[in-house]
Amino acid sequence: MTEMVYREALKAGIREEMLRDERVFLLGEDIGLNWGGAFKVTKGLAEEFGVERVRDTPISENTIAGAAVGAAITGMRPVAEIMFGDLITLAMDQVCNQAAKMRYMFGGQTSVPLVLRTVFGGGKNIASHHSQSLESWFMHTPGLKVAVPAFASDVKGLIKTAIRDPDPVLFAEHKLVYDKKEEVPDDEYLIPFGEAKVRREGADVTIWGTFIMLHKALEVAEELQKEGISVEVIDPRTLVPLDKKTLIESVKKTGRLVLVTEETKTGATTAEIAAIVQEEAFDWLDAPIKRVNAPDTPVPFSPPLENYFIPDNKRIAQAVRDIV
Amino acid sequence: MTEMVYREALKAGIREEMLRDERVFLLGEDIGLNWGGAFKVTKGLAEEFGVERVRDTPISENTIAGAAVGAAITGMRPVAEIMFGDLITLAMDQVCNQAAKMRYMFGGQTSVPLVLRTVFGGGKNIASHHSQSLESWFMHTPGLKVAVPAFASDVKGLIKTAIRDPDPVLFAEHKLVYDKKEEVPDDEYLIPFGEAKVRREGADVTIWGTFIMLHKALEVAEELQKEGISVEVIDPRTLVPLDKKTLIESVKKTGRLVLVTEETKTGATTAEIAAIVQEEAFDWLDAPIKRVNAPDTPVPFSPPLENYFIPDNKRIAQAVRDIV
Amino acid sequence: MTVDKKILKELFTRTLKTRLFEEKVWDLFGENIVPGTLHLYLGQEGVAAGVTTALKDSDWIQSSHRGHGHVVAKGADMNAALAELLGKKTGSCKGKGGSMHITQFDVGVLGATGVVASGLPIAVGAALSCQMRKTDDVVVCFFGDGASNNGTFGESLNMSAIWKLPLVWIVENNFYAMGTPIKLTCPSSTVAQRAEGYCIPSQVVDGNNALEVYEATVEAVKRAREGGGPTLIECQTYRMKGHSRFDPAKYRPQEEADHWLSGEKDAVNVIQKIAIEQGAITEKDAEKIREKLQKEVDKAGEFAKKSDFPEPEETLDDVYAEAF
Amino acid sequence: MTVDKKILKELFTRTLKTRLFEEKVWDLFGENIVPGTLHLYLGQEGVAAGVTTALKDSDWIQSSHRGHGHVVAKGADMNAALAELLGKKTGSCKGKGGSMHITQFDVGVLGATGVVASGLPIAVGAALSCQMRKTDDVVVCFFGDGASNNGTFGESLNMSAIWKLPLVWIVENNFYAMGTPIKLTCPSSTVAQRAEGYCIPSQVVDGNNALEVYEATVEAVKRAREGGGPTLIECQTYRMKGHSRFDPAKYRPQEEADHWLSGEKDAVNVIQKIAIEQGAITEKDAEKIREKLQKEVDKAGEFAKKSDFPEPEETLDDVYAEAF
Ligand SMILES: Cc1ncc(C[n+]2csc(CCOP(=O)(O)OP(=O)(O)O)c2C)c(N)n1
Ligand SMILES: Cc1ncc(C[n+]2csc(CCOP(=O)(O)OP(=O)(O)O)c2C)c(N)n1
Ligand SMILES: [Mg+2]
Ligand SMILES: [Mg+2]
Repeated sequence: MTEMVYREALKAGIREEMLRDERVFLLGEDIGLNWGGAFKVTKGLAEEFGVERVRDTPISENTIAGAAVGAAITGMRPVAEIMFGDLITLAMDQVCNQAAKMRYMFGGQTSVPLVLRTVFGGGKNIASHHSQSLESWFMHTPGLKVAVPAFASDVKGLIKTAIRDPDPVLFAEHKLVYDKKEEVPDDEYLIPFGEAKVRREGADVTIWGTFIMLHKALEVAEELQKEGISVEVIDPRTLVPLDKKTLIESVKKTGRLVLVTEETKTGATTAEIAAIVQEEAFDWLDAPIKRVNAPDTPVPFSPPLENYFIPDNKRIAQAVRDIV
Repeated sequence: MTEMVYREALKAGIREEMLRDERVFLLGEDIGLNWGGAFKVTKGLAEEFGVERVRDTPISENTIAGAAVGAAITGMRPVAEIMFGDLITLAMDQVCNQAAKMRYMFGGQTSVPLVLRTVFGGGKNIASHHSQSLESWFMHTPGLKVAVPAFASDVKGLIKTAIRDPDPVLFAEHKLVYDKKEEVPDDEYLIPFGEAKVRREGADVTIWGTFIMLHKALEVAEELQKEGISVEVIDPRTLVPLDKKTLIESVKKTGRLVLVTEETKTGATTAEIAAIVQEEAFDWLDAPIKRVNAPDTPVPFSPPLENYFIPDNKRIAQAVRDIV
Repeated sequence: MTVDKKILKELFTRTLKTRLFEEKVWDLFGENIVPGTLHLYLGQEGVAAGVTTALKDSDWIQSSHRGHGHVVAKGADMNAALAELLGKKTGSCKGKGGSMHITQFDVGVLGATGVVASGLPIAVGAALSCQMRKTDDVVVCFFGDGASNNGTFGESLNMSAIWKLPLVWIVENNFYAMGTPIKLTCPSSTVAQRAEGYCIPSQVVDGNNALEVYEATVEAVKRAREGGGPTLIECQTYRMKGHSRFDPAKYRPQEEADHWLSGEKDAVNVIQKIAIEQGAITEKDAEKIREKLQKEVDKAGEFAKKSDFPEPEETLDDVYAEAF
Repeated sequence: MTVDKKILKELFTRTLKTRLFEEKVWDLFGENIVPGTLHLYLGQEGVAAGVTTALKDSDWIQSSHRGHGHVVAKGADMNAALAELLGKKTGSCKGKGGSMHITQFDVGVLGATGVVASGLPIAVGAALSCQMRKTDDVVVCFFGDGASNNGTFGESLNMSAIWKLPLVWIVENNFYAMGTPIKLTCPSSTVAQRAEGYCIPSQVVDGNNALEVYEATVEAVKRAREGGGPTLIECQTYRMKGHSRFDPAKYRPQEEADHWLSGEKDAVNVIQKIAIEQGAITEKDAEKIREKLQKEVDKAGEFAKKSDFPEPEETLDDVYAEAF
């Protein structure tokens, strides 16, 4: 085990796969020599693997994603990067109509083994075009898998699984988790998709969430423990496939559920989770499922506004208190 | 009152607004002289208003949407058409990052009074790239309003409201409702956004749905009446703003809810509705909320497959029976 | 260029085969057993035949929404192709794709796509893959005049140029995008003019002359294989029918249609005349070839008709490599 | 072209004003009171000054992510501009936009945008609006060399050409997109070469020479106003600082940087020298102008600093014209 930040664990996973399989290559804007990725995830990889395999591209999001598709179906294992999740808006056709649907609409004639890395989330005061959390769009796109690693120890195992997966994976990161530290195994390990992780066990209420909200939820759980409230915290790790079982079992145990993500509320992934749980654990629910999300607004720039926008510990704690 | 099909009612609404306000103009692919729109909604309007105001464009979805934005913020009232809803994937930046966010990120300096018309849904055997129902993406985009007219009598009043609205409206149509007939008022009328319509009153169970599924739900309600099950059917008419009140009141009356749309299930608008209702009417629910949707697959081509994909009366009826 | 007689015979054969295939499709359509819509390749056969004759088996082609001709000319199993159009289980896409997604991966077709211009980025990726894997395969990408107005055009041409990809861009300029004449949407007299902006060499040829198309493609393919980068070839041609299933194409000026649809301009006649004149075949050979091909096509038609539809539950297959 | 002395003075003034504004921003940044990131306009002032001096008040400009200079040169209220950068309530966007969305609608700025190349479609729509409303206003759209690789570039140039829109395309070619040198992403030696594909006249000028920029713009604006359609002007220039907040721009060859960042090439020096040589101002005038502007800028800085942050709840305002 070595303690490292998420960014380094992610890079280590990519690097191991590049060493293992020469078909793996990276493409994206400013991922290479001069920059190493806007969040420095790929820093040093161009130096190690060359600019062919760590390929800077023009500012052409739809063609970056489409090129990944074309490379994937002809024998390569592309890992494409869209610099900010907000910019996938420019690549939605290639991601959602082509990558996601190709296996299906061609009747299984081809696999589309690509990874599309991008980063969501606010907290950096970079306003409406660089701070969104759009993962629910992709959860609603059959054919895609969606990974949402929130911890350094997970991200390495998940990126490796993503790269080996025969299906297209939207690999979503979050700006504020890049610097989160954790012990990460030194030996090779893969984390299977569709297996949630119980990050903390508890008896009174379950919190399910993603990304930075999980880190906050764990802090809140700690606080609430002092008030005698025992909180279980579940990290889905992938949204597609979704581990319903772990969640439902937890809810059957606690009878109460709080869902926490940074997405704007209406139509967020938390809506789907709420719908599933009331469907499958109706009789076990002792209170309405609470959703804690950002309000239905674009992401504002100014710090006091963005701080208000992003759910904080207080709001999470309040939601728990509301139903226990 | 005149009986007419949805397509004609929609055209009549657009035409009235074009006569009323010379700032209103249409742009899109093949909407003009030679074709009149892929679904003939705009047929005849170029002849009446000229090719300047009913403007054929190149195949440039993102720039069609963006041009509507630019025109809207400088004094025009554009009604842009994206020929198939699936193709909005190419225009997501302009729709979701620009149109939807401009008022907000510029601190209220501008309105963006545009309408983006498009059409969702299957049933025409035109496969994965021409049959999707993507409305939940837009419901999840703060700043947009989303209209989902399903009946001829509504579509005219809603398109007129949409055109006069100071905010960007995603005006979603459905391929199979274009030919649905209804009595439509002859006099000018506007239907306010955010007001659902109870299409049928009932006591035992509420069905909430959109588009062609509402037509099916009404048939199912008729059938079930014979079995002694009294079904209330609610048409939201707009998803944003959403009329929660009518729905919650209905659920408080019936205690049971079935949600029916043609979207693929995971992350559909029905997830949001389920989440809201369990939040706000938890104590009134006598059974889990049922969701009837398409399976999580792309839309297949072959008729037996597409028929299986699209929820039918049987599945809707079964969902009702499951919970009453 | 002196062209081998075998090649001339092959050009004639492929042109004719493509024609007969499409005539069969048209007949089946007349029998009302082709679900959905159709974009017939009738009239443009010289392009597919000329291009594919210049390729080797392991070269790839990327098709468009008007793809029947491309796959047939590249060597598709016609049974599977026709069965696909009828939505049968024996179709190359198991009935999931239909006309707009008709694809046979094993003969080097990367895919047909319903989204205009969406094939270009995929072709970029496939060509990049050919280059990175150090094969000497090339990729040919077919698209229409209308497609050249979409954003992916510039992005993809550019990327192919900067990376000197082994790629040949084939614009099938049939002077219309649906009902919109190219004059309304393209300021230059050729599409080829746009290639210069990306320093891509280009050529305009008569698309109804398979030999001209072939010769231009041979040169382009040679350049591509030798590392000289992409070429754009504009093949001017014309649709024999309307854009799609129900389009009578009344918007076309009589004189223009008469010119293009004359016997003299007919792609089959043109290459037959050349092949005979250059002594590659006799009138009698031509007849024999026609008879043989017609039999094949008829047999394929029978096969397709007799084949079963897929089982409804097959809707759920092929979304991912493994179901979950 | 003989240029009026008043104009020369104005060019000098605007160039200097833009410079001083940006220096102030740099200072405030040094004080660590500018939230988020920054794309400084330092070095490129000649472009904004030259272009905007050729416009009348009611003409529009569309800005980019590097927008401070554009808005200031177009006549922005500097108080509101600086306050916006600090996220203050008194900012032109009430603190919701910040650096990437700095916009002042009332002086003719359509918007600054965080999505590279997303302004082009909006400019198309605004120019269409100017044309349809029969004003004689023109629209100028600023974007970078990197932006010209995005799909909207071709789409928007084409649309502007076919409709002969009153539009001037200004490419600010600073030879880099973030850390990526243009040589890696653009096969031609100028971006202007791409305009020919759309039959748009173009010109390459020294962007550090406000007079050259002005003269080219005057000609382009004249053509646009007279119905002659769009023009593209490539202004070659250079960033004084790195791409954004924390970029030291070490990837730039020393020689190249030395050349562009020399006193001789400096935009302020260049236009000051010309203005003095042509007798438009004296050294002393220049000093006086500088003092006056510096005072204005300082005052704006004070204003911005003293202004309050918005109240957290303002996060919820301005999503729609009316809350619901
Ligand atoms: C991105 C996109 N926009 C619009 C359509 C609807 N559509 C289908 S084919 C077509 C015309 C295409 O014209 P062109 O590229 O010239 O090909 P052709 O049909 O002439 O072969 C259009 C507009 C589509 N399928 N995809
Ligand atoms: C569509 C899009 N892709 C990527 C980015 C990230 N990004 C911001 S600025 C920039 C470089 C833009 O280069 P250029 O257009 O030359 O403008 P410059 O910064 O040089 O002024 C990039 C890649 C973005 N904001 N939008
Ligand atoms: Mg065409
Ligand atoms: Mg640049």
